[in-house]
Amino acid sequence: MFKCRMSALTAAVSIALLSQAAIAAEEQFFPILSYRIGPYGANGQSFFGGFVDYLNYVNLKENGINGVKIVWEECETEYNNAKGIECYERLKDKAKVSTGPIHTMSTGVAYALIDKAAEDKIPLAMMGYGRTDAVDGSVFPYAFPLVTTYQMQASAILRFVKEKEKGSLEGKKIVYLYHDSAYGKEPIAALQEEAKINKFELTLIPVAHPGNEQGAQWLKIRQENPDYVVFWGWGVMNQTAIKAAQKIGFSRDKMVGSWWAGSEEDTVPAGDAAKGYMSATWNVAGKDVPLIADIEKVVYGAGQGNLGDTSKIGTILYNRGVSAAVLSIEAIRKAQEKYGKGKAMTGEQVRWGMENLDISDARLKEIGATDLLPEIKTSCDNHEGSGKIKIQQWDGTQWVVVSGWIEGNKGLIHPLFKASAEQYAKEKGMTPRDCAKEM
Amino acid sequence: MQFFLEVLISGLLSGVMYALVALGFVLIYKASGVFNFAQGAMVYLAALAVVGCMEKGAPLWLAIILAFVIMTLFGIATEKFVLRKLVNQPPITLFMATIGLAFFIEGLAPIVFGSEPRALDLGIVDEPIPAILDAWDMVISKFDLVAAGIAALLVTTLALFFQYTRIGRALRAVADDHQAALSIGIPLQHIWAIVWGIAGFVALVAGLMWGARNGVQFALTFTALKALPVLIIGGFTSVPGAIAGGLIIGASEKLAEIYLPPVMQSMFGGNFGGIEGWFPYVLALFFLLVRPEGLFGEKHIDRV
Amino acid sequence: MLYREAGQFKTSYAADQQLFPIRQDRIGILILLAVVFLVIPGFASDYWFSAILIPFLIFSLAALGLNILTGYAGQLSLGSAAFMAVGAYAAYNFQLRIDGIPILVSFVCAGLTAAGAGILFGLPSLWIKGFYLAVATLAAQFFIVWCLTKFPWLSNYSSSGVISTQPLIFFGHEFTSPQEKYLLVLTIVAVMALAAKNMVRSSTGRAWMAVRDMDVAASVIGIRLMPAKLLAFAVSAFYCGVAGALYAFCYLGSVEPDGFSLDMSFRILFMIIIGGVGSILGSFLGAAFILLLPIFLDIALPWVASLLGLPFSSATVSHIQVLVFGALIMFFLIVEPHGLARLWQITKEKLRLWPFPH
Amino acid sequence: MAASAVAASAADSYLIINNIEVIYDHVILVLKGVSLNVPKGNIVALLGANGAGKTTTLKAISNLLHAERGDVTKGSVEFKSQRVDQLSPNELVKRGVIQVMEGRHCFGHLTIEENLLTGAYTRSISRRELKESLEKVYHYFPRLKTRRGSQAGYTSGGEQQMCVIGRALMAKPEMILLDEPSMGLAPQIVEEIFEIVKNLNSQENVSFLLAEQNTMMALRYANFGYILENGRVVMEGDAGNLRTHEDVKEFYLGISSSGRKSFKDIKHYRRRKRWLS
Repeated sequence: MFKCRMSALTAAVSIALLSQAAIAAEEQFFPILSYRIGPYGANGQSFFGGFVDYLNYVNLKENGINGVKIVWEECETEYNNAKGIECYERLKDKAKVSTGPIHTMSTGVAYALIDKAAEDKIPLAMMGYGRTDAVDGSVFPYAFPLVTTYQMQASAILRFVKEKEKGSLEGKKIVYLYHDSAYGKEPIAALQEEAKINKFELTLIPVAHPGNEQGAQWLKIRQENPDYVVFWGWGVMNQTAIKAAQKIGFSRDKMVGSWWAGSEEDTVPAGDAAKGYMSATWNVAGKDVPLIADIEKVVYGAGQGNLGDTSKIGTILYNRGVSAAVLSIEAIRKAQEKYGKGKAMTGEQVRWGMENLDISDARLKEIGATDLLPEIKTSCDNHEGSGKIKIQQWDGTQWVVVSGWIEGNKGLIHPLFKASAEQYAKEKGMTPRDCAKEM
Repeated sequence: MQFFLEVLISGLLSGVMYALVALGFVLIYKASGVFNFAQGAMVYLAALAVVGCMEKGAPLWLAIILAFVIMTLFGIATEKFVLRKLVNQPPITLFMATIGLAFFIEGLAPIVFGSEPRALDLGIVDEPIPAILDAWDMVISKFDLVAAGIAALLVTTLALFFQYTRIGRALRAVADDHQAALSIGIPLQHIWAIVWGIAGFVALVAGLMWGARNGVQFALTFTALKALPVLIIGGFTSVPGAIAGGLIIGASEKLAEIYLPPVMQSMFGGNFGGIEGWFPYVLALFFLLVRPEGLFGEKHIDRV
Repeated sequence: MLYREAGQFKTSYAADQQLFPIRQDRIGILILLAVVFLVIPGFASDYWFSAILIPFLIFSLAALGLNILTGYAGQLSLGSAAFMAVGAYAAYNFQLRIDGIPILVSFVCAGLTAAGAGILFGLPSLWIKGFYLAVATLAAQFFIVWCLTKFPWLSNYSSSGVISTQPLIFFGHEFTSPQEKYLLVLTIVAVMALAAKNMVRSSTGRAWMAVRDMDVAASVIGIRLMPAKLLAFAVSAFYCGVAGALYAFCYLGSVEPDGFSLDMSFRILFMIIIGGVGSILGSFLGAAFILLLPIFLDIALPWVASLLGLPFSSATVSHIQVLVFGALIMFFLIVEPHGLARLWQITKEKLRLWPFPH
Repeated sequence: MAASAVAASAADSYLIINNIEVIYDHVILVLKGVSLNVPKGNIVALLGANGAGKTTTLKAISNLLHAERGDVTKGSVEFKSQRVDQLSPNELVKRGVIQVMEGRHCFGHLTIEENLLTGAYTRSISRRELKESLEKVYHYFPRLKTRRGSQAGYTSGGEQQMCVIGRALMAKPEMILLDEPSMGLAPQIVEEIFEIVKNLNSQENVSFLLAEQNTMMALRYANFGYILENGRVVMEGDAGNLRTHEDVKEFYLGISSSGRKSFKDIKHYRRRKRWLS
């Protein structure tokens, strides 16, 4: 009976809370599955801080999207798949009325949501994480691995390294050091293909979760003595790797990390050891981006900032959060162009917007977001939209961009996605859309 | 062979780091029979307290003293508000309470000191010592040697303290039998406050070392996971055992990570790296086969 | 006087041996079953089904499994999540590789596979006990998850190691709606809970309890320790395995090995300790408490913060949640170290006397 | 004359337990008003069957009840004319009252000598004094000296019993609450232990409150005895008197002058006794 009382109590409270915040007709709702605690909490705080700040910014600056106010509700997922589902289910009912795309910043949660979200017609954005073969929109209409996937990123990193080596990787040794999980394993196939084409020697070294001890791996690297280490880490694994590289005397400017291994959260704790370390990114850091400076002025000026610690404004992950929000808002704008300006958009409509994004440099400049994102053009058979990255380097105090936009080898990578998506469709017994008929 | 030695030495040195965390477990278990799962969280709290105080402008030495005070107060508060109320409960209940305590710390510490990952600079660079590098082409880090020295000092002091002092004996007596200790006039509360204070100090040392090594952040709580197999091998109640266990785990885990995957690969195909997560536990199991109470642990005395 | 046993005489041995010997208990159970099978499906929303009720039932089942091992047989284990993982991946593979195998058969086979793993990792219990054993079961936790990551065959060579479960088809009917899934899970859990209740009062159950209370003494009175302990591990892992299969098929839909983390094992352990070690009912109460408390805090805290006008950032609110969660666990342990089930027992004692206390 | 009267009254007001009531867990009433008096330098025996409340009485005096969720709800305990019922065990030991618990609670993983040393915890004394105290204990318990280096958990029951008494001696007590020293020991060992108790009493002037089931043995060594029944004192008197008292012989010693009585009579008798008290 106690159980009943407990659940009755929770029910009463949740009903009270839910009904209290019922959404008015012309408000654009954003379900936000964020995480701010746990091992990756610091990363989540920056990212979702930026995300929410931009939504607020649009409200304050332009009074919403063409007059449609943005409202949102957050739910803490703790980077935990089961909690992510609970959060999704909790926010789902509201999201059925109108919704922005869901960003989870967690591959695990994204995976768990792919089928559900498609069923509920809620678009799922996976910017730089998640299920990469969802690039094939014919099989995954509601999932968008926007900007760049791991495979494209890995390929682009190799292209950068190749340029540095004066155009050839032949005979070089490259070690791929990765977090032994879905995240770290995804790019392996792409790397192996690249190794065949570019004739370099690839060594794979996995690191067990959480990766706070990498002595053995780095001794192995010392023994191999590679020309480069391509590095796919997350959380504490990043600092540890940088420190461990220092410990064996491996030069940090021969290390290139993925974009989840290239934020202030990764380099600052490593101290001086991080100097010279490079990583991929699709967004620049700093407040030089006009939009970021303006957000600080407008949102924090109005005392509505989401971050407790304002020093995070302008960090890589904060700016990435802003860029995720920019994409989401742009998708809604696009959708409004088709389905009616000044109206709240449903998930279905936003999905169309996301599939037909066309953000040029000119548009980015207009928003003040130059270099916050590469140009993006999505379509039914390309949910990625860009495939470009920049390389940045840590100078001891901040990230400095050291390259232009580099695109991965699309011709090599995208067929891999296609094949994988087809297999998925077969397993699930579904018929893909015909992309030729879309638009 | 030379590479083997290098791996072995590096393993032994990282084993010392595990031992530092394991030591905190041993202390509390020895004196109160509580398997304190919050030790990892305490390491996190201690390291956070240091960097938190430094951010407020305190120099390193002052920050360390302040952190020590904080840890001691925290230990006393834990005793007063939690453990005292759970006297005579079964060990599993106490264990559970310490997991609750771990959550509590993980929530509280970032609120007070901030959750940003930060660097902790103790002024010892974690770089290979050039002389050794030149002479034998081996990388041995100065930082690791310092850590080893500190650990050795700490363990010796603690072992002597437990064996030969009045308080040390009382601590062991309390661990054996709360009631009897009470009956001969040992004030449990003081004893436990002392133990938690010492455990807090050990957590502080571990927090400083680990924090300087990997940065100060939430993941410091994971250090506990590395300490558990150390405990099994060394025995839950032995201070020197913690060091011995740490060395064994550290060395064997590194050697296994280097030499085992190629063997497995030739057997099954595929890449089998990343075995560090489970290898220490399986190794610990094999040790238990031979000695069910760890290498140095006290025998469980069973009289029916 | 509502809960009065007086006047209920047992006239046959069979009557004395019933699962619920007291009439009020029987009525209570029937009402409860009626409510959960008939009333709730009519009222609950999708959110309640798929985010609360289904995970609640699944975790209750896992907690039940652990409670059999820890509460009845006295063997502490921190590997429950790993056995769930075995169940989940086994069920997936049975479905994948054996054409036309009914889903329930897959679940049973998944449970049996997990039971096998349970026996394997239960072997150390023959020579170690207490916290040593607990830490040893961590070997199961890490090793199993690692195996699932490392052998791509198990996840049908998916590049990420994540598996997506097959549709739930049973006698040609596909369970798709949360409501149907709820009823499926509920049926399985109810049957297994009754089976557990029956088992723990059988001679096996008595042997387990003897082992728990003092294994040396138990062996002296002729209980064979090895079969008793290993059986406890097997049964416990079976329950966890089925729970894992349900977790994958009826709850998440896609799982990765890392999802079955140590953290999850701890949560299951929490459930039985908060709920009541050595109590079937306690497993359910504990699961409800541990699952609902964070959700409740998640909803209530931001609300309280905004109501009081506290200037907390979202991060701080999230941290406070963890803090309160930890504090409440300690609080509950202090107030009632024997768990919620004991509270319920005390209530029953009072009801027995009510309204005339002595 | 006057001097001896003062001495007598001082002896009278040595350890006085005044009508105490003890409740466990806020529900179970275990002691229902027990009053005792231990004069200085005496051995007083507390007798009674299992569950009569002997141990609870001792724990109520030594304040070890709290750890078992028990509470003294009524009455007072005075030692040397001062209330001691609210003191912590630590304070009480410092004042000279120490309990030796039933069931030989040795610190199993400590050596015999370490066990003894912990006994001196409450006394801040020099190494030399500690050594002297140790020698004194070894003087009374020569067996302990031969086993000084062994882990207490592996010594025999008798040695463990000696160890805990010796450990209590290390605190330099004036008053020892000795709970069931004969439990589970061979008669010969019991005899040996009681002899030592007697010696301690006469040579070290330590008073004893002795809870025992072994009535015969206890009464042989004690000066005075109380008999507890169901949380109440049902009989008291000189050890010699009690030993020869018909009822005691009947019910506690199993010796009867008029043949074996039926169980029904005993029940009746006990009920009457309880009612009367």
